[in-house]
Amino acid sequence: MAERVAVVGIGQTKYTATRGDVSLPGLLREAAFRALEDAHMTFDDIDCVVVGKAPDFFEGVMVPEYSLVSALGAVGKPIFRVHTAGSVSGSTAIVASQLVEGGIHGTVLTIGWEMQSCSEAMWALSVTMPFQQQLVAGAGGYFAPYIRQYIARSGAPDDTGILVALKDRQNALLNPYAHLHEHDITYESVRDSIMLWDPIRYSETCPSSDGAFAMVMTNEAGGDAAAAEGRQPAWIHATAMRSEPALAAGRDQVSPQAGKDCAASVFKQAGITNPRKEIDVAEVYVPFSWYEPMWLENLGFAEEGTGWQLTHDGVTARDGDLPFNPSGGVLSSNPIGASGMIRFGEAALQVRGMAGDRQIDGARKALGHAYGGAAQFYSMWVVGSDKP
Amino acid sequence: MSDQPTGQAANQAADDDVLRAPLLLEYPFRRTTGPVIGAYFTALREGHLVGILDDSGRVICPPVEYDPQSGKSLTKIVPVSSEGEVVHWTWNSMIREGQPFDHPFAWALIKLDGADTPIYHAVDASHEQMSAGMRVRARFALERRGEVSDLECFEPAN
Amino acid sequence: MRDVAIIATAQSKHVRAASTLNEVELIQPVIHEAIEQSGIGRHDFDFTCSGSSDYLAGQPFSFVMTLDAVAAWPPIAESHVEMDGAWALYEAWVKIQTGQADTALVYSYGKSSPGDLPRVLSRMMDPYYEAPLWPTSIDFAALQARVAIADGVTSEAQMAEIANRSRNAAASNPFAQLTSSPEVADLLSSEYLAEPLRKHDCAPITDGGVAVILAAGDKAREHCTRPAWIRGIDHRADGHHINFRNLCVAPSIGIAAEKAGVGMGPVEVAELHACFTHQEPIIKAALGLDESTVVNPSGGPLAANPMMAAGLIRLVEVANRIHSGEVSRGVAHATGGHALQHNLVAVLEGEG
Amino acid sequence: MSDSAPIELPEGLWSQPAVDTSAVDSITDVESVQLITTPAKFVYDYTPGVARTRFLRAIEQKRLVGQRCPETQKVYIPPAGVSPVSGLPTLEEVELGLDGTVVSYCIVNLDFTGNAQEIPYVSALILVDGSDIPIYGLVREIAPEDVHFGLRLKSVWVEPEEMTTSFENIKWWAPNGEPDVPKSELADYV
Repeated sequence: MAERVAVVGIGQTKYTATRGDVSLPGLLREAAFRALEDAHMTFDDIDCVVVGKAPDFFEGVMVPEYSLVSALGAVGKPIFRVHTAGSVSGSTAIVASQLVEGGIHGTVLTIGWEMQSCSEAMWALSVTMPFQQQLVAGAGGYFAPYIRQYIARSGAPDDTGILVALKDRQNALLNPYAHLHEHDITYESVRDSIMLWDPIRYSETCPSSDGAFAMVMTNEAGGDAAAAEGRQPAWIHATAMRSEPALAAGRDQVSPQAGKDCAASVFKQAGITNPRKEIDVAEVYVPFSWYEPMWLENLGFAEEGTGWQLTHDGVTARDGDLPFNPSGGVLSSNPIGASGMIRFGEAALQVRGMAGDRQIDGARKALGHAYGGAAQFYSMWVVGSDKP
Repeated sequence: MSDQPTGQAANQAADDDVLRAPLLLEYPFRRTTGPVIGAYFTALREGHLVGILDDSGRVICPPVEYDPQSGKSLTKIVPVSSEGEVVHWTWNSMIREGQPFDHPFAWALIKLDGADTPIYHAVDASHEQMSAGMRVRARFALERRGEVSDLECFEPAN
Repeated sequence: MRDVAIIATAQSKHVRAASTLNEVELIQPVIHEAIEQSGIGRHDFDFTCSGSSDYLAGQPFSFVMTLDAVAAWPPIAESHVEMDGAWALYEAWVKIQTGQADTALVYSYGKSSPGDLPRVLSRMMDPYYEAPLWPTSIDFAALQARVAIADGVTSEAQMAEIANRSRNAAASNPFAQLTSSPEVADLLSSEYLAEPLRKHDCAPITDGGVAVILAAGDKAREHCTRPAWIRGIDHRADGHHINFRNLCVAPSIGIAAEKAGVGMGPVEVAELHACFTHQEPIIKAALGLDESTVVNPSGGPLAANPMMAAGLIRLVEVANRIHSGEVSRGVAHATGGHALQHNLVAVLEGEG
Repeated sequence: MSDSAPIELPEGLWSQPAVDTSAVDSITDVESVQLITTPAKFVYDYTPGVARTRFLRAIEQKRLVGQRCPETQKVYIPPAGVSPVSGLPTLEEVELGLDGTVVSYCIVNLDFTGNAQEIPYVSALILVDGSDIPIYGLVREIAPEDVHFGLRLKSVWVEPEEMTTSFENIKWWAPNGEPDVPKSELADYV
């Protein structure tokens, strides 16, 4: 029997376009120390550090964790770096959890980050390769045709994306860490924002943020000890990762098979047969508003072609029966290399009952989800207030 | 294991048949410094060098935000001299783009007076001048902007 | 811990420049050779993990493209590390320890030839104090060599002997890039590249890749007549800044060696990821090896050094010798970062 | 919303301790450096590889040549040399048509690339005749609002003397006047 794993510490930075007042090591240390203090631990209690971030070109530092070893208290310890494109820090959290689950380490610190103010995501994501035409304008230009295809297939009303953006940005107003706090956002302001990549409007697009997110994971004894002191752990019920090729003929990029398989696996492992009923809250990687209904279907929360109905019916709102992204989601904060771990960690905060004003009452089982590349890399976990 | 190398059998082609072209990756990366690294570059702009006190009372130059061994936060910026001693050095005659000079020079670990750990930097001297134990001093740029280039290099002190 | 073994391996013929191939074309035949050798169907691996670095060929999301080579359809459980493939193997080993996988495909590759590798590797240095000066990987290594010589850890003569021994040993390695060496005296009379390093002290720049199949317990025995069991594996990091470190010791290797159980038995063979001659004695000392151990019979990184693959190749070279029955117990070492900052140590054993 | 007061982070969160510069007079009363710039430039010797080179050599002759997966028989363009479904080399070349069909698209209203495209422009996923995977292409000679799924397109090429081994040989795609392809026939290509 594999070891049970508990998340006992969580720390994050305030997300912002340019943090400005900290260095790269300073940014990571802020998240790390907040997680350690939440866990009532110090670097001395940590056996291993597992880090993840998006491509090295973003910050212009190759294998940046090497110059961060001392800053992360990892001298003489293992440090491990995961990179799975946009899903990276979800995958990073999973690798960290497996080091505990496999009995290799007792307590692990994991951190995902991005300091996007070092460069511009648009530059790093759209390097002009020789012999090619520069046609696809950033991630939005890549994904917009698939969103259009989803709208056509499902017959979703045109304003579904507007509703998602409005909901997530309003949720962000309850999250002090969120990058965007648009107090005067309205349905009309989203609707009237510039159509960047029709059908994606400016206000339906994720920002570029500086930020870091850290978690402390420990074994069953450590989780029990925290619980005994009244510090509710988030118990990891299941983890899963799936990948598929970017350009496979016959691949459905609107609802990719890898996403379906990953969800099916994580729910099965967690003993969940009806995710719509059994999941209390989900933090799902929605970088463009329309991905909420798309993922609702892909994850099995809704039948194909009907995900948008849940959005319109308010099911995914804070007071709905399946709140999606009460943190404000990727649409409100997006340090790319941390965005996956933020989803995982916000899910954990919910089942720990420690999500502050964004807490969903009675959340006891939550999904964290991340995806990346050409909608081809997936990582997910289910966490709960109770031991699995 | 197989006895023979795998080779690249499937899509073999002669060198000159295959297209190639320069791929340019260029960006002026911006790095926010935080208060410690910021203090170092502020001091450089003012024509000085500074270090930071670590857990055991050593002066580390250039300063870092954390104790290199324990990772604990460091906060006390202290002055160090612009002069010091070469601890170890190597000779660089294959100059590459971005390096401090376009003529051969030394890379050295230099223990500045008042510091307990050496700084890694360039020394503009002839090969004959270089030796462990030699005295060097900082050469600052005339026009300083709070950037890496404010400290041009070190040079023989005598 | 579950028993996990390397059951199949493959490497490319390592070359200075695989100039006609993109990265997928470089690694695809290697992956498929390892898969075929294992006898496991290419869609039947429980887990896949790779190692690579975007900076080498200047190719953003390099690993996304090479995923095409592994038949990831239907979708697979897969991960990637921006580190040497030895750490990809480590992640796969962890996955098997959790019980979520019994078999794994691991691969890594490096195409360094498109760039100026020593200059590219300067981007691994501290981004505030070191990298803006653009010292190369060779400049950093030269400083470490200087300290090691000054402290009596090695000498230029011993370094030349290591270069000579390694490259001559590679004559029997069909994958090696450099397979012979001038006499030691001739090496010592050559010009410095970066004093005190001469050209022969440095690993060559190499394009190449490697693939490994892992399996647990009976699954390993089913697919391999003499599996190379991973009896211990651990990795550790030292601090980064070369001005804080004692460059002529590698404490992280010592810790990893102890955790991996290197000293629990005789070490017949050791494959060490020493990219510069002066690093071999530093690694040997940290591992506690004596003269009874044969070091780098493959020629080691001095004979072929595909970045992101050369560490995993060390495990492969030990495993191959266990598969063939040549040895029963060996140690593999992989490193990452400058001046031996991050180190992985594995103990491999055959049965019976 | 009337409540526009910034929400505060929880109290007592760790943050970097203040730095004491009092021992260094010269930096206590001056503006602190908060940002440095560290430019980096690399030029790589890029090769598209053997398979892609074949494709680009053909495109120089105004031909589109795909490669077939030996297992699934699907035709890839532009080929990378390996079928992502089977993982096997794609050695068989297939001559494709120069026309194609819109399987999806978006209308871009901002010039992200600095390539001075006329705004708005249409970036479409185009299934080239004879291939099994759509490529991105620019659609012109039609109002953006008239572009639709199933629209038949012809490739519009640069003048013969401007032809190189680059995708840029295709200036854009434009309607070819043929009837639309029914949606049902495109279902597998998104």
